[in-house]
Amino acid sequence: MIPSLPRPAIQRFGLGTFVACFFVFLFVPLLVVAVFAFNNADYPTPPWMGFTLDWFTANSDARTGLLADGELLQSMGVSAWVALWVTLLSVGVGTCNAFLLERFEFPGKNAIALLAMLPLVIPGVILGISILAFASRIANFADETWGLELDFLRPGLPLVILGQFCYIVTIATLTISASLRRFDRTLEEAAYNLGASRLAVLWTITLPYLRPSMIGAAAMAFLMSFENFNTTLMLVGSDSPLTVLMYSRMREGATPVLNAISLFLMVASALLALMLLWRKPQAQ
Amino acid sequence: MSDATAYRRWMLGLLLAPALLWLVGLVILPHVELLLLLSLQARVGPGEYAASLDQYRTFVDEPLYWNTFVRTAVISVLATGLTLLLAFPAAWYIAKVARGRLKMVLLVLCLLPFWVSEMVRTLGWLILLRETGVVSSLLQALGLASQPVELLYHDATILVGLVYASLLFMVIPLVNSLESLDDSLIEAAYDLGGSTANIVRRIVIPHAAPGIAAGSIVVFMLCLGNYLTPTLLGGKNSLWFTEQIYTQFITRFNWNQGAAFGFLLLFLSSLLVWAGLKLTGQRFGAVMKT
Amino acid sequence: MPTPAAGSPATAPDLDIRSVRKRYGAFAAVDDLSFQVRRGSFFSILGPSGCGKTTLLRMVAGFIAPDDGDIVIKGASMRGVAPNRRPVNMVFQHLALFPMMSVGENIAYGLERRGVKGASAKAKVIDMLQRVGLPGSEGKRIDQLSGGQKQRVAIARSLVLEPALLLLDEPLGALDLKLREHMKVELKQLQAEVGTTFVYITHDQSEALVMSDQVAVMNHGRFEQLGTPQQLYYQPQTAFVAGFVGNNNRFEGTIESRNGEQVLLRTASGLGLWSQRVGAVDVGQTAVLFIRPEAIEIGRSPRELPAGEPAWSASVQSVLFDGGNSTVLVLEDKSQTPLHIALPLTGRLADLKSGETVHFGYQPSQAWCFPA
Amino acid sequence: MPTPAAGSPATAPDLDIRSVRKRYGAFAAVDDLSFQVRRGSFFSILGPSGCGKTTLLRMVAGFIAPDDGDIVIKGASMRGVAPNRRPVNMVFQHLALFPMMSVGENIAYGLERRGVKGASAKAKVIDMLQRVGLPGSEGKRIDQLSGGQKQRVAIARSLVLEPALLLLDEPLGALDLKLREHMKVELKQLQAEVGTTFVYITHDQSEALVMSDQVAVMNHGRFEQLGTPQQLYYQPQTAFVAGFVGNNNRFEGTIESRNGEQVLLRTASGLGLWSQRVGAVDVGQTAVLFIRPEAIEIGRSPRELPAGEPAWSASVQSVLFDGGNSTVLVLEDKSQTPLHIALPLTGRLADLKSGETVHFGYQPSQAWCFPA
Amino acid sequence: QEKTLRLLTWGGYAPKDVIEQFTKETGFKVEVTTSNNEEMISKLRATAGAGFDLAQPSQDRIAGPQTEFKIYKPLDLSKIKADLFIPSMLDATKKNTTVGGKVYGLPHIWGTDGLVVNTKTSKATDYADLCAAENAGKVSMRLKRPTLIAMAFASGKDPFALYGDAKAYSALMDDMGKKLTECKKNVKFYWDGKDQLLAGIRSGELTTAMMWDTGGWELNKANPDVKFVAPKSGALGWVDTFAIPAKGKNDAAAYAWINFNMRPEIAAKVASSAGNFTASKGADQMMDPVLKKQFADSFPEAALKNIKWYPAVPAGIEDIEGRVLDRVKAAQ
Ligand SMILES: Nc1ncnc2c1ncn2[C@@H]1O[C@H](COP(=O)(O)OP(=O)(O)OP(=O)(O)O)[C@@H](O)[C@H]1O
Ligand SMILES: Nc1ncnc2c1ncn2[C@@H]1O[C@H](COP(=O)(O)OP(=O)(O)OP(=O)(O)O)[C@@H](O)[C@H]1O
Ligand SMILES: [Mg+2]
Ligand SMILES: [Mg+2]
Repeated sequence: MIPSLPRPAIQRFGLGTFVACFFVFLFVPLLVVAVFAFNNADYPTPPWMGFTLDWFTANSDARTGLLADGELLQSMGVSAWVALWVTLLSVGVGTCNAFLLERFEFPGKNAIALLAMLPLVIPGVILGISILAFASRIANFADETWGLELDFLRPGLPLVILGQFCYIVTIATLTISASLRRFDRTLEEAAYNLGASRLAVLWTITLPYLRPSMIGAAAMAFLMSFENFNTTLMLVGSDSPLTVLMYSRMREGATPVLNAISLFLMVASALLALMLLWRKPQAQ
Repeated sequence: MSDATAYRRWMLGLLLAPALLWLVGLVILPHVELLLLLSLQARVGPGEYAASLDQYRTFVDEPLYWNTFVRTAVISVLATGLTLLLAFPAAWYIAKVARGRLKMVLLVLCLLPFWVSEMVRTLGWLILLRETGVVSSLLQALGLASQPVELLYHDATILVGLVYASLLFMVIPLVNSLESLDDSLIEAAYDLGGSTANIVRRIVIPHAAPGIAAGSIVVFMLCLGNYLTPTLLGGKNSLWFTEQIYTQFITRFNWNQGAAFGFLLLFLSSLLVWAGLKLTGQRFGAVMKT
Repeated sequence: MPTPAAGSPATAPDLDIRSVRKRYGAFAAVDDLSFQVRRGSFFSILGPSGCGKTTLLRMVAGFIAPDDGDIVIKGASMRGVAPNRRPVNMVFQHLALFPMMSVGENIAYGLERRGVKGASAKAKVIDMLQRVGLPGSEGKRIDQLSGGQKQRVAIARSLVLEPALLLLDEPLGALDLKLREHMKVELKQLQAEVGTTFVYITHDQSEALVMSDQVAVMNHGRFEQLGTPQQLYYQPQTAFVAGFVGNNNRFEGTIESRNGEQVLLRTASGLGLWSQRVGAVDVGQTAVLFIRPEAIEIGRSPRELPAGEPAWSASVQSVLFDGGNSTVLVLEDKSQTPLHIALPLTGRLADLKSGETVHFGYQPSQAWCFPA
Repeated sequence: MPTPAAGSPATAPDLDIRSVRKRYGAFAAVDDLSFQVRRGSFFSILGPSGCGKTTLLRMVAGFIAPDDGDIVIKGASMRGVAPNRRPVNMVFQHLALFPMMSVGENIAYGLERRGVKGASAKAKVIDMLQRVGLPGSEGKRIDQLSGGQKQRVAIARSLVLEPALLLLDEPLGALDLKLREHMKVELKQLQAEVGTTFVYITHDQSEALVMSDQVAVMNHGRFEQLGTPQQLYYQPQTAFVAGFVGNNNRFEGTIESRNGEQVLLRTASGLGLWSQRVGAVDVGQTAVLFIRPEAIEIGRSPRELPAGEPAWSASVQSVLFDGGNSTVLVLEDKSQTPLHIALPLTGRLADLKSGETVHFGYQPSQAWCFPA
Repeated sequence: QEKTLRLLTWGGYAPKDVIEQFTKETGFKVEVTTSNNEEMISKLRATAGAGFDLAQPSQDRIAGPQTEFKIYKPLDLSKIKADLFIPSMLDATKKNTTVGGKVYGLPHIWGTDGLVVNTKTSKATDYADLCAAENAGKVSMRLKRPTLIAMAFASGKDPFALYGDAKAYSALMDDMGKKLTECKKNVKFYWDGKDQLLAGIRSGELTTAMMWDTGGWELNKANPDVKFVAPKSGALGWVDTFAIPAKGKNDAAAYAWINFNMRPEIAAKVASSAGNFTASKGADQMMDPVLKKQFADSFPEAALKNIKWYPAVPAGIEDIEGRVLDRVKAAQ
């Protein structure tokens, strides 16, 4: 139980052990992936053939390491680019939605609130197909009736961004709404009373208050976009994001460079998180 | 006054626009077209379709699809329960026992695995669990097994994979709802003679119920909609409903059937969630607000 | 400090409420109220929870539009004027300090909105902090302040804008007892110094009495009485005011006889009490009678009481010792009616014990009788 | 109600704290405390925030293990006894009622844990609710109760287990003023009725004085004084107690002369005041002197003061009118020292105005001087 | 004025140096989207043939989808340098991809499906051996239509001959389904991604699998014991094609790419990148000698003759197969 209650040693030890096992469970698969990034073999699986850094640095005909694998690096860039847009859109629209759902009463509000949850329960593949089919229908319609070529509605990054945005914005909405609900509205009234215009109130009081949750939602959105596969697969054009590239590589026979890039992402994100973490307590 | 009302109207319009664009343009129209219209048609000839209920009839008539759906739902429910069992103590530790920086570190640790794609995480499990894999070798080395053990391609493996992929989505809402539980409630219950088990049952679980429900819904939906984990870890007997949908859409080019399955999945899973909420006496609105 | 509105004579009221009314459905939260607040005065509105105080104050601040009537501040009607354009500022019940800003930024917030920036804003902030007794705290974060300090920052944040009116909505409600006692005195001094008109709402009679020049006692959306603290305390006009302001013994009964402006009330338990009548109370009517604990003289023997007053004997039920505020609960011997009686400040009767017999009496002119 | 522990004589204390000590790092939260609480008494621990009250109480309840010393309840040492096995129950500061259960379930919770179920548990719950004045509320939800009702449910939940000791951690802290006044009296009556030993902690001196049989004043982890409310109020033993219990005027200065047990203190501003000395105070030492506002006599002319006492003249700075608790702040004419003086209960001087000249005096036996 | 060619193709079919050379020669940039047959068709179907300028589905998967979804446009054969193709292959592909008298596909890369066998631990020579008791638990196959067809050939039937007769075909497939269901206990897993299978064979967990030739040869490089075996009842031959999507916008670039790709030296490069053979005439002289040797090992003269080329899949066939496959999967 909680630390203030005296608990038998077994219980304390038991919980500690469980939590330790929990994190082992969480990290063992990743650890294995990371270890095989250094395997001196052409495939990312056992047996262990000895240590090598080839999968990071090599640039020969036989082996292409992470640093020399232009396609891989580019796809990482594509993923980041997509994730950036999805994040911006999701947080922006999510914030609007939060205000809409928390601050306004209008007919049909409940229906909208319920509909907003829907994308969470639609399997990603279906989401991808239906958006692709719908976008194509519009694009073909525009093409046939006005001779207008709406390129962004064809398989490609804009469509990937829209598809991911479609369900990630739900999560952003939930996160930001929760924080807005806890917001003490008298702060706004106080600012208004001190002579601030409505815009100034929003800009100087409400948004700064929401900032932590918006950052949280952004991190979540970025992460979910970065790792999305199901929806993306149906919508990609020629620029493939990392997950799609990895999928096709695995289908054709993967090399440990995939492990290498996974390790790289893990380490980079861990460092980023730790940096944020260590800065925060000092700021307070 | 009328100024303020006009201003609110204007704001409402401004905020409603992106929401409606999103909901109508990306959620309602595409899915109405795909799930409803398509699923109510059947192919009558090359490129020709007519209204029909055949797709749904197929689902009812063919036990295979039924079985697949039931199996998917059962395993998803199991995975959800298992995830809850695993995540609860961990969330408890993070919310109530760990303090200060340790707490933040543990939370971040929970998040880290999700930076690598699901495929890579599954690859990790494949390396670990295959017949010639790490765990099998370890078991042999320890003398616990006399010959290689195949740990992959069982339903249990699917469960492990699903639970693994879902943990984060359970831990976060649980931590949130446990954190809001006042320690003094637990102390008071203890002071009144409550045992640990009783306090968990009477105080902690009722308090965390909305969080538990929220986490369970999300995890259940994620499991139900998962595609990679069951297909890669599941082996020859694995049947997964999303796989069926994928197959209908992609390899059979039978969009009508796929759409019907998609709609059924959506409908039946919503029904299950609704039933679950009813059974535990929760309300969807309250749950989504945690 | 207040900037006089053009054209209004110096004697004009700062705030003039004219037949203001606000309904929520059929329920009248504020019911046809009219009153004026003199320039530079400390005006309190005292009333129980839910009587409409906050609603009234928020109408003055502009957050709620009245259904009817007009609010005139410094001679200018506020109809259709947005809250951020009114020459009033408000101190909120839970202060509503901006947690994401430092103390200095909080205070400078309103100035910046007016376009006062840089050095001149800074000078004003520093000066204001000096005046509320927090020099040098402009860099502190809000959560580094104690309750009383937060209080002062909230007031400083409003005062720095030199409003015509400062509205305060139970600003001491969240503080603990000792601090509240202290802040009461401090607030009053601050108001005297800056000279700004304060409109203060509270449900704590002690706050209202100690600080105010004028107090309005509010109930069910209307004012029961408006006057100086002394008037409310010594000349309550309604039973509600008598019961709400200060401690009181309350007796119900029927008027038995009348002698000029004094009436004799007989309680159901048989106790007969003389008092001043207020309003149309007459023989045969039911009425309520109030005597303050400290208006009752008490002694161990009848001789300790002033001669010529009626006197009763009673037995001590319990002594509620609280230093200078100690009271004793007695049961009048014949009727077994319970009464609270204040013990003398000198500590003379501090050693009373349960069961002891005491004698008490009071001057009928210090008791009031109202129609029931 | 308490179930007497086997073999302990009826006169044994219910709670016996023996040299208990608790440190957090180098900081002693509770520092070598020993005291006893008599069976059936209402014992309060009064002290400022952070003095270690909660730590002490939680050691008694068993949530914190003392570093040193022993806690004996009803003759049995509590060393190594888990909180859920101790014959004590606690009422938490924020009550800690279980929001997921009804009022009845809250009260029955402890009974069920003891195996008392069904009809007999129900009967006890109904009886207990009756006793705390909430008959028929067992079906209500917690959030349907008012603050005072919650209070009573929290106490009922503990009392129904008939503990040897009931521990209360500032249970009135969260209530508003009027309700607090009311609950104070009610709690005292309840304790007298049920006869359970109460150990009550608070930082509000008025609560401690009104309710308790015995009060311990705590500071920095130690008891400054332990005694009846009257003893604390009229015979403080330390400067801290004098300043903390009741209102007081405080003066610092040097002892100029001594006459038996009385000493003359001269403040820096030049005011000379005679008082009773407490502890080792002597000529030439610096000291602090306390006089209660109500121990000072005040009048418009020197003749209104009792003869034979030293008297001073002063000008009125401000009148803090608060009905029966009104005080006046005056500046002594020669030294300009500020003093608070209570106004007579009779309302005699209620019409004092700022700037008026008044005269005051006091009996040196009612003032105390402590070493600085 | 269009400057880019949007190519929807298989992994390995458009190596970087080939694209660079093409851009240098023609000025067209190339955007590559890699995919497989099924996803290609699904995507083109969703966009009604828009979004890409050139696609490369297998020859048997053109006629059916085309009649059904109209996702390709007819080829203008006058823009093709026909003499760059192996004539027999060109003719066969043309015949297979003709719908309504118009040709929709041209051959590009071809290969076969057969058996990959670890000759140390397995003696499999035909599809039927996948279900032999001695290989129990060490066998893998795809749960896709080629497996059904292979089993049919192994049991001496010619499924392709029954393409026109839905009823008979359906009966045959039901039989094959039963066979596969019985065989299920032998199977370790039904493979889906190539990686999965390669790992299984490499680790020795699998001894025999049904797979296409490139995988076998790739494994052979690392472990000479592992060989690609053309089954006795005949390897299944597939041909990947060039087809132009119905709403392709840059036909000029598409034809340029086709003609460029069929040049022997280019075709050889692509073929070795893909690990397969090409329909370009004369390219085989320039092929990687290792691959050539492996090919010769796997395909003696008789085996080469015995390759069963997939004919165009008529609509409706896949529904029949799908139902059977579902049942196999569901069987316990
Ligand atoms: N928006 C509203 N809709 C309906 N009734 C309301 C609304 N706001 C306030 N009321 C009602 O109007 C009455 C007056 O409310 P108000 O907040 O002014 O009381 P108050 O005197 O400030 O009380 P407190 O001392 O508790 O703050 C209350 O009975 C309240 O229930
Ligand atoms: N776990 C702890 N670690 C370190 N110091 C602590 C801990 N708990 C309490 N303290 C310190 O011990 C002292 C006594 O704390 P305690 O809670 O007993 O005070 P208190 O008298 O109950 O105050 P309050 O009236 O504010 O409740 C405080 O100064 C506090 O800072
Ligand atoms: Mg209010
Ligand atoms: Mg405390």
